[in-house]
Amino acid sequence: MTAYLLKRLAIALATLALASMVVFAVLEIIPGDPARLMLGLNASAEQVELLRNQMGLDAPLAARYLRWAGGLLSLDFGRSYTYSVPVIDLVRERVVVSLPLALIALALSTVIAIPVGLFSASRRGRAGDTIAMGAAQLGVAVPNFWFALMLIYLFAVWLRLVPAGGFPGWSAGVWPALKSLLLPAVALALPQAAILARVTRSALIEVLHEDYIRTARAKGLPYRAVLWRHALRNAMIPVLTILGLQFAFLLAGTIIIENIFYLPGLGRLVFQAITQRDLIVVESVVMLLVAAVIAVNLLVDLSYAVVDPRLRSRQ
Amino acid sequence: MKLWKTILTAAALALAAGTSAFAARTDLVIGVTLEPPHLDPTAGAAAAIDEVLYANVFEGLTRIGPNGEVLPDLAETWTISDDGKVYTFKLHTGVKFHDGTDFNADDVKFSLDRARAEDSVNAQKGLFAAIDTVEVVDPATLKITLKNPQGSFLYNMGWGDAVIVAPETADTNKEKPIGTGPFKFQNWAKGSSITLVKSDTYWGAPVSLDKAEFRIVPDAAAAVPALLSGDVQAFPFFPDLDSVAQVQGDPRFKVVIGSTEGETILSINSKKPPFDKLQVRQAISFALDRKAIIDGASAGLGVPIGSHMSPASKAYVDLTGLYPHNVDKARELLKEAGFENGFKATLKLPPPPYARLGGEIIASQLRDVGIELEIVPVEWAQWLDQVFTKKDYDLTIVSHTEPNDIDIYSRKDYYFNYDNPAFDKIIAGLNLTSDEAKRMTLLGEAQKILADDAVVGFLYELPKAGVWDAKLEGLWENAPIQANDLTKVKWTD
Amino acid sequence: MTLHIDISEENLAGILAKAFRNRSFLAGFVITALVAAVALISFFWTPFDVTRLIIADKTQGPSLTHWFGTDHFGRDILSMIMVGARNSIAVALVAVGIGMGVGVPLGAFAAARGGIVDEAVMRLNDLVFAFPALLSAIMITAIFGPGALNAIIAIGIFNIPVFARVARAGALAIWPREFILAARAAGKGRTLITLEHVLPNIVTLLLVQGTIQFALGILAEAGLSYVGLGTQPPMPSWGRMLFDAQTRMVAAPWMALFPGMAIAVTVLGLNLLGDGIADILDPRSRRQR
Amino acid sequence: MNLLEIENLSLTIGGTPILKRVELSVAPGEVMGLVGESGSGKSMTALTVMQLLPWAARATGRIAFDGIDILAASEDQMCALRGDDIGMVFQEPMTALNPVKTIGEQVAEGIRWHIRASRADAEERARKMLDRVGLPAAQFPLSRYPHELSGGQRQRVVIAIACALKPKLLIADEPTTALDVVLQAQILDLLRDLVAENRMGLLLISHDLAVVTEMADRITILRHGEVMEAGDTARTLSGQFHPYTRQLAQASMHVPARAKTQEVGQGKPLLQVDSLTRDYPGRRTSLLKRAAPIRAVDDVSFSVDPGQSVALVGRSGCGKSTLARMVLALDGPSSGTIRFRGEVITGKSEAELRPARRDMQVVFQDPYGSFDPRQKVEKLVAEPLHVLEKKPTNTERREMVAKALHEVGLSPRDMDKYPHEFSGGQRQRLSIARAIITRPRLVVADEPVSALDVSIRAQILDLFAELNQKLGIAYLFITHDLTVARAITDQVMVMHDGRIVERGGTSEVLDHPQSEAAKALVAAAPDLHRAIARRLQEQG
Repeated sequence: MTAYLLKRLAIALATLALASMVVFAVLEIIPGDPARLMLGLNASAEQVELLRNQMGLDAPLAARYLRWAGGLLSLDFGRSYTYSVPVIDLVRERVVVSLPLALIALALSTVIAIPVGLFSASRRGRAGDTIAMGAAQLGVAVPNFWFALMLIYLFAVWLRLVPAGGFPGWSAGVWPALKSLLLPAVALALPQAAILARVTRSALIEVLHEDYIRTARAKGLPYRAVLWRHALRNAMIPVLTILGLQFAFLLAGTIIIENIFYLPGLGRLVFQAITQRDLIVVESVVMLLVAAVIAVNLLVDLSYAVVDPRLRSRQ
Repeated sequence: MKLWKTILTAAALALAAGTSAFAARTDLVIGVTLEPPHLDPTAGAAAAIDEVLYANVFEGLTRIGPNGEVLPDLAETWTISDDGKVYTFKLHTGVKFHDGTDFNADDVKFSLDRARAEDSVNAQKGLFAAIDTVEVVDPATLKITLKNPQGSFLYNMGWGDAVIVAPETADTNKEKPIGTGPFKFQNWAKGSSITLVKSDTYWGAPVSLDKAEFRIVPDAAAAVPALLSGDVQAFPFFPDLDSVAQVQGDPRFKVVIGSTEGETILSINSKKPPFDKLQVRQAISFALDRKAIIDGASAGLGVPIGSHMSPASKAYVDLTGLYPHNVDKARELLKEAGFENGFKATLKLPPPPYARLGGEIIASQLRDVGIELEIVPVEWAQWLDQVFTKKDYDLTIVSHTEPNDIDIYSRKDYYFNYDNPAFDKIIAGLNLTSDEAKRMTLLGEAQKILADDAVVGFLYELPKAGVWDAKLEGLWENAPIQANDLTKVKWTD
Repeated sequence: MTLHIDISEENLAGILAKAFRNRSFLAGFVITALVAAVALISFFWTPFDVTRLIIADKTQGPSLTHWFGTDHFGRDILSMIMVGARNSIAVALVAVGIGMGVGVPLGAFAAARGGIVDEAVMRLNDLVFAFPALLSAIMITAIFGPGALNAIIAIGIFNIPVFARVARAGALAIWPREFILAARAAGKGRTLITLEHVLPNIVTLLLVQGTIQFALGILAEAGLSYVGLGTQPPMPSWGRMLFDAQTRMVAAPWMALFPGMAIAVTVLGLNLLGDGIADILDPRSRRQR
Repeated sequence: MNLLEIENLSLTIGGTPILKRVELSVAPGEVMGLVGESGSGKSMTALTVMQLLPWAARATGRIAFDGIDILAASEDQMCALRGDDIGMVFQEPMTALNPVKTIGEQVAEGIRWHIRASRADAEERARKMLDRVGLPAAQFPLSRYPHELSGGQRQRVVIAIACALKPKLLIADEPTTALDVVLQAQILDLLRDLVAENRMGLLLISHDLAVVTEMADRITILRHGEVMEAGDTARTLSGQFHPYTRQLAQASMHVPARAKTQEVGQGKPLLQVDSLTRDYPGRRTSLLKRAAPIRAVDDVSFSVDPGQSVALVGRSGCGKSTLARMVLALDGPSSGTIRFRGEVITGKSEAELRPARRDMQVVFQDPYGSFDPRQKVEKLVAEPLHVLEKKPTNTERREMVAKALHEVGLSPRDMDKYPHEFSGGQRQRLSIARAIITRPRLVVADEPVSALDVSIRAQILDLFAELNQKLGIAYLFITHDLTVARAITDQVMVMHDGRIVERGGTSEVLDHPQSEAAKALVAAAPDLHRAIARRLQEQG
């Protein structure tokens, strides 16, 4: 078990290190000079040069990489070019929006998908299954940003049930804050739930063909009990895999949704930062998201071991 | 449908119970499209800074009024010497900065000297170029001597870049702005909103709002829902012109179409062949159908222009008849220039809708006369870098929103690459003239030259559509400068 | 996760006969064929010329002349959807091509060599997977500028590890088979065995993944164009149409409705097709029905 | 009164008839053997009794268990019966247990479900049951997971689950087919004891006539879903009145007609193996440390002469397949050398191996898995031609394939078919055709008949024998089945724990084994002759 975990950890760290080089290299070749952008239309060439020097943009590549990577390790992400505040502060402000949003969406998608998947698998081929899976097919096919637009017009504009967007901040109270995350969470969660329900169903059906299911049935357990006690846990591994992938997607892939609902989250921060060439923010946030994805994958690997004793005892 | 809506709405009301108040409102959420990069108007060009802070948090010696007029602000009165070179300002007394310190003439001297210093980061140093010396006569009196008379000096002092800051807080204004205005800064939730609250120590007429939140709504698509759902009560610069017509019919909202100082033009790199040929540029002007462009890119709300001057300006000369939409004429001119079969070029478009939408229409119109344009969308960063700085472009669309900025065509190395000594001479003369009538004549001539040379494709004056709650009053209808002056705003309930 | 590679033991005619009895496949096939046909027809004929802007006709609702209404430039939305189909299809198809072209050889190679090579390829995969796809696509288009070509590259890059993974998993399930041993005993090398025995047996697997990635590609293109980084005007694309529609949702809802439906229907068709293929080729589904 | 009474049972699945008018009964304390070749409907009969059939199945007739009409019983009634009054043991112990639950949980689950016992009570009973099936608490605590057990141990757990509540009827569907002979004997002993202890009825399903004869009081022979013959085991098999029964019995005991081998030994041996050892790296215990390597083949030396047929027998996991792979140069040894035709083939590159490969071919166990389903027979059979120095032309190739097919008793017209169009036996013929197409001097055959039904097996053994005579091919036969070794080989090598512990003439070793390992193998191997004799003796 420890060997398995140590190996996963080592791989995760190596991936992280490699990813940091990729991110740094990629941002090196993005066209557009941040110094020029900060100074605006009328700045002289000397002013731009001075600022470049102040920002350390004229140091050699390797030196800048090492300084940046070293900073990351000590949680010093540098200062935003456009906001001129420490990046870590920006990130802290945004994470309290993006993380709850991703978690709510993930919870929502799980709560919807697992029962639907169980229902469908246990009724394979019958009307209920066909309807549920038809709905899931549709859910997968609808682009989530389009779905978000439809939701806004239905629930925010027409029914005025929830805010159309924006985030009042947690200081405005938990309920108003949650309310403003509800619609984006639904827009994010439903397509993901559709995918997860399909995976749950097919994983269950796969497991239901296994010999040990027959053994359990021969024991006298009714079908339902077999489904819950024997099939579900064995079907968890593909479901966990997808959950891991979805969390990564939800945490980072919310750029469009955050823009539609104008939520001040990480996705929008990075999108704005890219267009404004606030490279230090882009680098840091992308690295943070990558680290989150890697951490979640590690967590998923860990949970495999919890679910599957074969992995636990593998030395 | 209807029944459902009733039921669901009832449920919503139950949820929302306890949040509504019946007393007249004193809070306001204003939607703005762009987030300011920081909060110091004396250290950045971004209009977004002024949109939040101008007249609300920071004040200058003078200020610009709702229709572009110069009004006294921190300076109660002033006198001008006969030679037009010495301005003596009498300042208000009892004025306090938001941090509690007193305001006096030393602060003004500090602010102006700081702005015009060698190492100044002020984005509009040109405003202060004429100043020779700034002297503090007494705490309430200030004397400014100019190098030469300048007709626009009082106007210049009303810009956001010329507001007065305190020496103690000047360096931290980017994060925590401290001014003398009726509102003080409370909080900036980055990427989301900036909140101002009423200042208790304000020297002037008290304002009726207690709290004003500038909500950042970068996505034009989100503006209508935000307005309809009541999250945002005012969009002084409504980003979604196409939806204006639809909001117009709604009694809950007031829609005001005003003018701006934004000359929207199809900029041409006039040193780059084939655009160095006058016939080519004229052909482009003939090929443009301004009405279609205005309809398609600005919901039919803009006013066509024929040169670089706002139709609202006193100096405006109507030159729109010079190049009527005429495809045959355009083709003929191209033929004269040796491009019978047309040519290919690129059109770089910055992000605003007027550019992106207008670009598509212009590309289609120029295709009709044989010019094939490749559309290249660019972010502002790239636009500044490639187009504005390196002049690596053929055509681009941009709105020049600075007021009275016809002089840009005389600037050396400006991105138009336009060079006409006759025009430069007029501008030079203009700077030395304070006589109003003479100035008008010169400005008229300048406009005529630009139109004759078809330096760029003059399109239309950018409209300003303000949309706000019908119960709200006191917001500016026009935009002589980009600002949201909240001093007179109140709810009428 | 165990991977069940079905080795179908039937000939083409049998498979086809089964295919057209499978509801998923049939529905998916009909929809996909219809979309492809519409895209093809658009090369020769559309109800209106989509390159001409007629501002006077802008944002008209659906009518007998314009079935799906007109857009903000007075273009016919039905015609735009027809022309947009070829763009969406082209982007997704080429992206899948890139993914398969690079990913499959990589995955097959990793499975054939095993050991350090396999480890290296898989770690490279991990690296790409660690980057949230849309974010990276936005970064790529930010570097090289927005446009259909860069969208293809951005989407294609993220298809590579997907296909590498599937190909590797499939190949790993084939390699221990006795017929591979037989081929090795006949003196055949890894490359030859991969070409002759491994790839033909994972083709169906790749086909199923291909339809899924194709559908995802269409969604991704729409997403990129929606944030303004995908296909650029004057070329119509479905995502681009939604981008134009987003500010006009209230005034001209049909501008958003029809392209959105075009995307959903196409993706639905492809997913059904993929499901159908998987169903037909999975022996277990046969056992059940 | 019979415990289980099946009358006139017919079964269709999706319209395909599976069982036709099957009659069968089991009395308390009686062992009923149900015998038949694959596809005869044995397992379906069992699943019908359990009512665990696929959805599309339709059964008619009557099944009475202890007075209950099973075909009319509701699902709830069946749940009450299953695991309580009827227990079932399956063929594949490796997959029959839920990998994520402990063996304790899995045994206790049925107990808790049926008699609503508390967790502690159920665990106590589970403990006792596991003790009873030979899994003592010291080595096999309840907290063990299935993957920590061997195949034989897992089958004991499955039996514990099935017998936990002392059912009246136990159905065992090929309970030992996946196990080696020694384990088979142990499991059969266990079943026999449990039946006797609890006066259970046992329905034992098997394809192996010898196993059933040893175990069953009565026997029912099934073919294509129909009962061919039923009755007392000893009488049925000794009499062999029914032609199918006779056919089955003879095939089970079939020995191909072979002229005694050419007493060779002239000149050099064809294959010479010297001190061959193969280690597999131990499992990683931490990032840097590994456990001691596992020695699969341990200092093995032997030789095979040209034309000689040698059997390599041993229990599963003894290293015989690893040895075979090294001989075929599909795997490299850790140390030692292999000489083929006098040349060292260990440590050679694939290109250098080509000449050796021409003279050395292989036949695998699984007639289904050993052909690429995507290719036609012509290409598959011609695959070894790849090693020829001169690539044959298309016509030459077709001729060679046609000849090989003819030699194994197939038609040259079969060349353009796909493998799935052939039956199991035909595929094994294809496999042999592929092996002989290059006219090799040595064929390594890894369990070549163990997946085949007895009647087919007899035919394939005949073919091997014929080819040995006709073409003078030497065989290295890997098998766990001593009857096969006896039938076709001149010499036997017994392998145990990676070593060859005994070697000698086939009949000599099998009749008078010297080593412990060989003795155990011989003692455990079911033998129809012996079993019938014993039955008759018991009955007097």
